[in-house]
Amino acid sequence: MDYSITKFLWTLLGLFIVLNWGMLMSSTMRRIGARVSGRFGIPWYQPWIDLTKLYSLKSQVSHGAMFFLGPVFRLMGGVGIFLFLPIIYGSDHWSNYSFSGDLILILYFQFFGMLGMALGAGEGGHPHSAIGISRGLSQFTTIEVPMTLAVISLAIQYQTLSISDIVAAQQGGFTTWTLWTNPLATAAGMLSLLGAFGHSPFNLVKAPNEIPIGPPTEYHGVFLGVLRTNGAILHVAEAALFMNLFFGGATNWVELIVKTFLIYFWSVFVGTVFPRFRIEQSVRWFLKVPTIIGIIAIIIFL
Amino acid sequence: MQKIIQDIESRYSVSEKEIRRNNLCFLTIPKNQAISLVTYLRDYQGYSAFTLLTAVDWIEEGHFQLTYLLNNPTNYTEIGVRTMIERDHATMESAHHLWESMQTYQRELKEMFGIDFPGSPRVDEDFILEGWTDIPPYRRDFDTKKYAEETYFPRPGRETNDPAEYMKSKLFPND
Amino acid sequence: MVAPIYIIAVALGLAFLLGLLKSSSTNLGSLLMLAGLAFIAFVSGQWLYEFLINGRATEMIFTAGFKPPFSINLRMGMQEALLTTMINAAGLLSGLYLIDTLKKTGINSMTVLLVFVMSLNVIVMTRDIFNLFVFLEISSIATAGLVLLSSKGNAFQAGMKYLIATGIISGLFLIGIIFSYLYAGSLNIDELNAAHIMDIKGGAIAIFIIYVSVILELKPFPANGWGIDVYTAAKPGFSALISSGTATAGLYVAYKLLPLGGETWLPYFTIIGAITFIGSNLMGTRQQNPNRLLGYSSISQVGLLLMILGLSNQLGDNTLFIAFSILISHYAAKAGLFWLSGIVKSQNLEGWAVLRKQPFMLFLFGTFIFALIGFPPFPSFFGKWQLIMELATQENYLWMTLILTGSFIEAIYLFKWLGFAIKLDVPSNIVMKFEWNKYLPVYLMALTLYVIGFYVSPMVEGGAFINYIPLLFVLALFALDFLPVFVKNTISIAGIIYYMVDLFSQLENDLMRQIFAVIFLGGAVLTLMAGYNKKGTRAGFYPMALMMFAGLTGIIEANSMLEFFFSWEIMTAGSYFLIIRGKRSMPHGYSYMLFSIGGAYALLFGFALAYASGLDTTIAALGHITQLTTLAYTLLAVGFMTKTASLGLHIWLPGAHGEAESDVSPMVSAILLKAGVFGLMLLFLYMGTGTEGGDKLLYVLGWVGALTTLVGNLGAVFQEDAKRLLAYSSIGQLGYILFAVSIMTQLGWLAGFTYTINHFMFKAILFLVIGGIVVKLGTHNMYEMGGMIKKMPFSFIAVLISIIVIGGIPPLSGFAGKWLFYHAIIQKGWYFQGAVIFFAGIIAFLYLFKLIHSVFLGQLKDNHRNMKEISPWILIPSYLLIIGIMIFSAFPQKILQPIGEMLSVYFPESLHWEGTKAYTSLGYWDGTTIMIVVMTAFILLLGWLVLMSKKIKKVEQFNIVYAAERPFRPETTHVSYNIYAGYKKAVGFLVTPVVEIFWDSMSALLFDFAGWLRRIYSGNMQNYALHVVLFIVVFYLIALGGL
Amino acid sequence: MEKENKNIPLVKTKTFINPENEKRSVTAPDGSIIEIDPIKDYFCQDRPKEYKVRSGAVEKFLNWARAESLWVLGFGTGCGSIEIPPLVTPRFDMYRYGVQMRPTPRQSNVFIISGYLSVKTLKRAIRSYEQMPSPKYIIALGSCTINGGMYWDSYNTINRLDHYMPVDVYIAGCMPRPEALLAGFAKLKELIKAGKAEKANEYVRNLDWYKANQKKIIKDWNMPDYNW
Repeated sequence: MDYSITKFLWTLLGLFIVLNWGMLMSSTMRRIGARVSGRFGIPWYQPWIDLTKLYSLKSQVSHGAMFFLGPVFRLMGGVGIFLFLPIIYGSDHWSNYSFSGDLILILYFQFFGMLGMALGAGEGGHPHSAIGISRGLSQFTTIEVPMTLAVISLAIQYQTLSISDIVAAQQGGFTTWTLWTNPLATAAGMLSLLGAFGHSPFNLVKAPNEIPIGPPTEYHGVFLGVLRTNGAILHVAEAALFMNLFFGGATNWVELIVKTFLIYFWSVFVGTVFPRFRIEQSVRWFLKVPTIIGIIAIIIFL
Repeated sequence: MQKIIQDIESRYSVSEKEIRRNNLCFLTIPKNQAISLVTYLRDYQGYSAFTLLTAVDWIEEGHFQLTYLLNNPTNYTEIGVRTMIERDHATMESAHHLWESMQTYQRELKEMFGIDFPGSPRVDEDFILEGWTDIPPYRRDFDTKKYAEETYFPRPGRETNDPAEYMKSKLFPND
Repeated sequence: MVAPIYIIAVALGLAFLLGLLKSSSTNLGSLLMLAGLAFIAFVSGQWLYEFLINGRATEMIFTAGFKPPFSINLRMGMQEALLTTMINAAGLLSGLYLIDTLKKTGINSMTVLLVFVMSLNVIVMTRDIFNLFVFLEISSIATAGLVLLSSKGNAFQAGMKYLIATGIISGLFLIGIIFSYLYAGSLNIDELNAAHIMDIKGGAIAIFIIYVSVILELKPFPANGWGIDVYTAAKPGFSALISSGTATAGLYVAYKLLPLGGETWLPYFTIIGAITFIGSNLMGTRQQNPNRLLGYSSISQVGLLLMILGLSNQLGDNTLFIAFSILISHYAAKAGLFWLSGIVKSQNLEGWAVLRKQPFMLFLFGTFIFALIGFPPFPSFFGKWQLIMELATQENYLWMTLILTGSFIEAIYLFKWLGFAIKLDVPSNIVMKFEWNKYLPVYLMALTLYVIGFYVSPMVEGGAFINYIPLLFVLALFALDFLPVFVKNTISIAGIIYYMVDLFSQLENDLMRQIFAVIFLGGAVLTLMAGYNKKGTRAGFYPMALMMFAGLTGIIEANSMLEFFFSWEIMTAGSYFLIIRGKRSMPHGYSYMLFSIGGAYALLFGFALAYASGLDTTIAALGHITQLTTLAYTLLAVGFMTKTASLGLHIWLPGAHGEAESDVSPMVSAILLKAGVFGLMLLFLYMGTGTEGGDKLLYVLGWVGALTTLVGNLGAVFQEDAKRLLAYSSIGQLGYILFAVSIMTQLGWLAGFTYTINHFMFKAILFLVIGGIVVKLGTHNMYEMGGMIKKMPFSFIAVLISIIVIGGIPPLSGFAGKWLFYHAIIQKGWYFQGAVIFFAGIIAFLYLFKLIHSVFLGQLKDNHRNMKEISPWILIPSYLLIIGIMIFSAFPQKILQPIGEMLSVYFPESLHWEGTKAYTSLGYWDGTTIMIVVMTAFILLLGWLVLMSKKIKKVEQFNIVYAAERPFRPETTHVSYNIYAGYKKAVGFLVTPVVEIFWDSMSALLFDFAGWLRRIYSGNMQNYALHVVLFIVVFYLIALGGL
Repeated sequence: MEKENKNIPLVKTKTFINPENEKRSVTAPDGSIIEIDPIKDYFCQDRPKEYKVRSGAVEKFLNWARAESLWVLGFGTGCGSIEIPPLVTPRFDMYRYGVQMRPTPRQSNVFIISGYLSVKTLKRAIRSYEQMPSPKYIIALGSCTINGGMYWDSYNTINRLDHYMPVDVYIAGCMPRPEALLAGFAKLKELIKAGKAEKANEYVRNLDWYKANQKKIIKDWNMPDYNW
């Protein structure tokens, strides 16, 4: 079979695995959260049911073309990050389309989905959407500051921006991981991850009991289904990105599952402990501690 | 308290006074003096907190009784200023210039009793009832049961008992 | 040949004859006077012609047949012929101009005028110092007489003051003459000059007295109150003559007497000239009365000329050229302005808005102002250029600085005035009526400026190569200004396309210039296309737009620094007029002009240093600056950065771009700013890396670029005005470019080029589309817009694509810039600047979302419900540019690879291509593959959603969940105003307008200082006399006390 | 009692249209006048259509999914709304049953009318109900929704909810405890799985009757007939 077609099919399979793992991971995390507050929580298969239900609703309203396209952009954002990420190190099948760009491509592809979501929700015309997006964007600008610093620090450390090369440099056990060799960059990156995953204390944007419920106020049914699909993929893809950058990558699916789970768990763990920040608080917070850590992470290489 | 009441009596024609406790009393004065008294109490006697304004429909006597309840936050006393107004074309001087919250009470009275307060801001707007077309519902000549039966599709077969009798028969069936 | 003596004879004869006439026969008298003035003008003109064409030798004329020292002798040489021609021409035109006034005031005044002109002639021609004295006396008495003719209330006073002051000065002069006669035994100037009086004991006193009186005649600052009063009080017609004639003659007197004291006295002329130049200009900033303002300006110009005379030993052979070119500009412009002032008849500057009723007169007004400041193509431009170049070769940096500072201060008030005339409401109480005898002189003076400018230019080194063809095209468009927009637009576009084709054949091997040629001229064509949707004639737009584009083309074509600077100034002038066309643009056009002039002077200084380093006039001279290298590069960079609006110099931009017309904004933003980029690139290429000062400068500029980006982008976030938002965004984007080129590696420059190309495309689209929408919706405020996606889908798509490019989101070309940036920064090691840059880059999303949301999404407003798509003439160029973006995005290597190869000549190669894939030492990127992957995936996902979707009910804008309520009004439902309140709370302190506060306080300081200085002019004669005495004493103490 | 005093001025004599709903004319930027009828121009005027009720294995599976994923609109109407919050506590933990709260009608399927409905609230309840995507269900909580309960003779609360909105499950009691609510959810699940919970269609079918009832008591009807 033609290489491009086999590649496509492998990628599709990878996407399928990632989607399901993402949903399982999210239900598990919600169960963990429920246990913390003394409940049973949702059944582990609840995300699949919810998704099925959302895709099977029988009426649907639309506010216009961009409202319709918004979820597609959003899903493309998540899928795109997956596509450009070498998800399993050393595997040709699971390196996806990472040959078309390096780390910078992934960092900037995050915006693709955000922009689409912002525009789609904006066309919904609901004031809460616009407020939610403005908060989300405000927060995101500062989330990216420690991330950028961490990436620069990594680039100095490894003299490369290719994710595969960064992972390759970390092969050989725990002591070669970035976590060990460059703990400050890891710290900055992991703090930035808290914001990127949008759990408490940085979930002002989408928390149901803030302006309900932020950007996706008007989204329902199939649209919401697409957004949830994206959420599952995006969480795994982002966790995999952090795994590749800081935790030695994964050479097989089991390793990927364990590592992404732990990375995701980190944000849930913080989220169950800390209360929510207001937007200016989170903006200030990201510009303080994580940024300073990031700066030091660069200074030590100077 | 006594001193204040005496002082008021010397200045206004108090037709009736009712001292409930040593820190609460009600004075009834003519309609044209009521706002003046309220202002006096606010500005000279320290009754700076406005608690409420309410009305009672004395349908038999043909008038509404308005009560302005004022509180003195320094010596914790309260004075209710009562005044009787005509039930037909009931109007009363507005006191929204004394306390802003007065507007809301006056709006409510307008809606529920039909007492007009000319000049009070937004007094004609809907307050609680949206789109009420009948006579004001707190007037005692408004038959709420009849209205409800006409309007709200009562479910047939509903039994109604006098609560006291019913409780008695349930709890002490042998008596 | 008519002998010059006839000038005196005829004038005196006629003056007597006029005296004999009856006082009622004013018609005959005026005819006679004009005939006399025409005759003497003819005589001097004839001599000038002889000298110029036939190269005739200088002629000495001896009266009464004796040789000096026994007789008065006159000299008629090239200089005298020229000056007398100028004086007589001004006299004739003034006579013509004043003919009605003179008829009213009677025969006597005609006599006085004749005598006045004649006396100035003699002052120029005479070689006898006593004779000079006599005619100085005559001229000042005549001046007083002329002033007294004015019916203004303060004229009498002013005339008397003038008479008394000049009387004192003449007395002094006489004493000086007596002294010098004592020492030299001759009254002949040539013999005096040869007598070396300085060497004789006490001779210094004689020279001092003569010089002080000559200088006082020229009204030095601050001892010049009487002169100012005369300018204010006299009829504008006389003021013109006084300003152009007396000053010319007086300066020539100083020039004649220069050898008397020798070189030791020159510095005093320079110092006094400099003080006068700067002081008077400072005073000018506070003037409200046009005549008084012109008076200060005249005096300051005389000060400048005095400086030039004082510097004559350093300027060498060029002195006369420099002095003449500045003098003639001053002469023509000042005469023209005074005459205009007589036509406008307004006692305050604001009244000059009446000129807009007669656009041609406004054009002439602009001509005079630009000539005074020294813009090309006027002679003063070349004079100033030569002056600065010569001073730089002599390492006379102090005088250079002072001259440029003074010129800048002059620009402050002159451009304020011009702005008033262009933008203020036309006053209804002022009427301008056409009188040919008043208008003709003005026309002639303006014509003089252009003609002399053209003829003067080849005299400057490198000036002969200046390409006047684009300017002729501009002139042709001026002539065709009455045509409708459609025709003019077509002509302009055709002209530009023709020129572009022509230009490309010249630029075959120069990719950098080719790219900028495409941006400048291709951009010109695209933005001009948007002009097709305008109606009417759009008076004045096309010449100015074309002038700007001519300047831009000139910059690309320029081989020498002079050509470059010439084009740079032409571009500035054109863009100034474009910018000031906007409705509320007056203050913004003004600040744009001031920053531009400041920047231009910085450039001039830098060029001068480059020239002085190797006496090389080509641009390549920038490559080997040896004099004050760091300063030179800094100044040049600052000069270019005023155009790129970098931090500190950016405050003009938001207003200027935000308030400009809808198709002017893209011209000045997408295209004009690139001129600064081109300049910077040129500079850095010649500068190269490795020089110590240069590297420091680059480092600083890197930080400036990074901070500019941050401030620009943050500023944009908090804007409510759509066009200002875009303007701030431009500041930010130009910051990126500055940063990128400061990196000075191949990657950095590639990023710079990518940003330049991208910014050109997306900012042109955004300004075109948003400008069109702003016009259509009748508001700049974004919160008054909303929901336009339903009404203007094509605009939305255009803006959306631009936004994706600005944000640097893959797969569009903006990402190429980001990718190159990251790699360049990490390779260079500028990590923290890089972090700032990327932080700023993400902030861009805030304003981009605000822009697109507030305008296109959200709630459609009541009054926009019937809105239609914007004009196709705006959309067509936008979509052409979108095609460009798409091609650049899909095939980046097609463009970036050649640029990289071009840059590899200058920098070590750090990027290589394998097919469509780019590699650096750090990573890789394949734009084409990304495009394919993203497009495929997007289409598949869209298919997935369509597949899963049920029948969709399309709903209206208020069908939203609203906490069980319903929205009441679109205005209250549309979230846009202060949308980033939380962000402002957290980081808003970063956008405190520090820079604005700095410049505001600077200008306040300047104005306060000028206001304080103004108090010395009390109008009181005693004070003025005291000034004179003090001036003499101080001068004495400095000149002789220290001897 | 008769209305004795006919000359008492009624408080409301105007028609009940808020200023925002009145027709207005605005000037467009090009100077033309635009007439705006807010209700017509800003709201979708179309009537809803019935969706097709399918049958078969796939639909059975989907019905099961719908039943196991009940998203409840967070809208408390009366005193019964206090019974809902305990459901998320460890004691009752409704998440176990696939029941979750959603903050917006667009994302909800289940509307709990938790107690008495005043006329004013009814209006909002109707709006929210109509904005929910189909299939959608109503649980009526407490006797107030059944026959008016203790407010049966009030001048301002409705007696029978089913005259205004289609009810799937009634939960009797004053007030029913959270356990009763859970039982109600279980009943609703049964109905959905059996394919009997298509009351949304019923509402559409009898829209005119429902609207007539609603409009009878909501006198200031300041919204379109159907809120999309």
